Amino acid sequence: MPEVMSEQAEVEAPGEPATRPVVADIERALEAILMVADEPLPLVSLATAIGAPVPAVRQSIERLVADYDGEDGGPRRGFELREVGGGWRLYVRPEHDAVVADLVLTQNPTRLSQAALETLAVIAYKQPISRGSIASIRAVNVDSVVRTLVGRGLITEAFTDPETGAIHYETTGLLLTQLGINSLDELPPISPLLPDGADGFDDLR
Amino acid sequence: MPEVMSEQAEVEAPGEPATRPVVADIERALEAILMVADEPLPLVSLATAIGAPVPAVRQSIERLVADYDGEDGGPRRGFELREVGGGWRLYVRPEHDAVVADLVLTQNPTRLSQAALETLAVIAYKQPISRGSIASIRAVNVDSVVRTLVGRGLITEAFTDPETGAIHYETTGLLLTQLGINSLDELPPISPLLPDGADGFDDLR
Amino acid sequence: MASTTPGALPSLLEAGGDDQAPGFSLALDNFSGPFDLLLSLIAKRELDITEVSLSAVTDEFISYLHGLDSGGELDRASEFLVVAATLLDLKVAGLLPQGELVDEGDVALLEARDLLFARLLQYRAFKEAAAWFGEGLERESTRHARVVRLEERFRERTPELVWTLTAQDFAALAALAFAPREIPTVGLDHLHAPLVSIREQAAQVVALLRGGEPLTFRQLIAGIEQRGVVIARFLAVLELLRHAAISFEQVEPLGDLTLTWTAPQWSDESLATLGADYDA
Repeated sequence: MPEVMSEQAEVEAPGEPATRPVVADIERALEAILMVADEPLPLVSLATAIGAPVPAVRQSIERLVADYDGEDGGPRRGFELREVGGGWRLYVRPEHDAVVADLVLTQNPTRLSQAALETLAVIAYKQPISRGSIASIRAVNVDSVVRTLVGRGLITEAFTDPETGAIHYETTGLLLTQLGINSLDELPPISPLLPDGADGFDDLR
Repeated sequence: MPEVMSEQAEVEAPGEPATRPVVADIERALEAILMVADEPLPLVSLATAIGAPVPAVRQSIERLVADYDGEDGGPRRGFELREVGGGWRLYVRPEHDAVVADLVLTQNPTRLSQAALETLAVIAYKQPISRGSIASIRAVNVDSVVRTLVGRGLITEAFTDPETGAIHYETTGLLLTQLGINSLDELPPISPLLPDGADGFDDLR
Repeated sequence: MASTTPGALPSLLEAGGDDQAPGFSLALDNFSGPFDLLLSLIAKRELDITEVSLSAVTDEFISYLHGLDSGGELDRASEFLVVAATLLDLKVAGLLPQGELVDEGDVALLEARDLLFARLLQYRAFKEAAAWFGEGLERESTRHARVVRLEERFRERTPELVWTLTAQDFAALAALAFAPREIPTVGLDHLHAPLVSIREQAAQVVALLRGGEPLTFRQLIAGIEQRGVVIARFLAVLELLRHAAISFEQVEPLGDLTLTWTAPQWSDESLATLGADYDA
């Protein structure tokens, strides 16, 4: 759909299949879908749902973000479109969080303990990793902490080592969402903090 | 939002406390609230939530309706603000129903996943039960599965613990119908795993 | 091997424990301040580990423990144990003689010490990262995403559920869901490295060498990954040497050790007393 790029995209070129959505339609259809989505929707899912090519959907998403941010001459909306946990989702803009919190009954889960946070960090940077390996880095037993993290949906069982039977854990999309980041690439770099990279530490076991 | 300032006069009388939100602020706060509102919200609730007088809120709602309908020079949004049953809520605009219905269809397969079935079984045998308790028995995060089961009408919210705020779930008549039984008493016993286990499992947390 | 040049240390380490509530702090002869700072200084080698009196640290820690009453503080207390154990290891390595790198042993020692420094750094790194995770989770917990019940008209259009389970199937599913997936145990592996018996390892060495071709030590430990087993096997070789059951040959310094079975007579009783010195 090359016309998508131009301003005239809303006018369909002759011969174009009538069913193919035009730019403005894509944005409006995205708005409709985002209204009912209850989890972050990846570009591909959005594109599939609307029946539009991914690049066009990406462009439309960008325009919507700018639109809601008030960069198109309209108002800066009370909501915003964010890319979090690998997908796009509508959020209340932070300055209105307080007003909304009073109204919406949200159950904030209890805060994670320091031990749980540190274990989470180890898993995030060294996944997939077994409980034994976590324990040897943390130098404490991590069984109950790992169970807590699994129960919170922040980590999940990735696979079981066929030889040792050790379950290896990895982080979930929910963790990304709850951290407000889009992918593991957005974790702060930690390798400079680990002098010899990850390999050397395995020897410590 | 300088252009809005001039219209401020419509609401704010001279000498009004400066803390009272101005028109544009009311609209943005309303957008924020409507973004997360599950049920249609009456004007009075909206006014209470943002601490603005009802007439001002009514006016702002009207402007938002016009805004989303594209009557302010902006696009006609994929969603609309409608008054239903005495309250206001954001809905998908009907012309996008088809796209949204497709998405809903793909997100709701005709069969429940194994995870959903097991969670349903846990709820059936231990109801009323909170999501936290389900999660600790299943050792996974069950938020989205519980949402699916509620959406399917197989479980429903029984009550909210006044102390913890935790919602407790119970199964519905639909589950009994699906299982071909008349009451929960007819669920086959799953002893000896369960009888004295009820307490034991809680300890696993 | 891990090298911890001070210049490579990230500024994060210098933050010490500022971000945390005041925790365990120390007043030693040559150091006074929060425990975290002590760690940073040692990690940066601005304070010689050998000059820190661990017994004084421990005394202060114990009196600190007496004043604790909340879970959060206990969290920090258990953390201290982890670091203290590492410090102790470090100190042991630090006290051992340094100087010219004469033999493999010294090199190994230095490497071990670097590994311990690395471990301390790694510990600090994950601690810093944990703070980042904590902040992120905290920040995001106040955010509100749109999660609303599906509109009635869409709910009506969700496809009819295909239900094939009988009540019996359902009960079986429940039993499956309730069955503990693993027997909860408190692992103790982290407290002690698994015990390796020198005697058992000697038996292996005897079995490999007795009446066979000479083997190099490298061959004796082929395929063994656990460091403890390698060490135990080496000690077993030393013991067997002491009992004159084997002889060894090393053609060049740092070259392969070739071991030959020499004992004219050998009984399993000899094996039974072997390594007794190492029994605790």
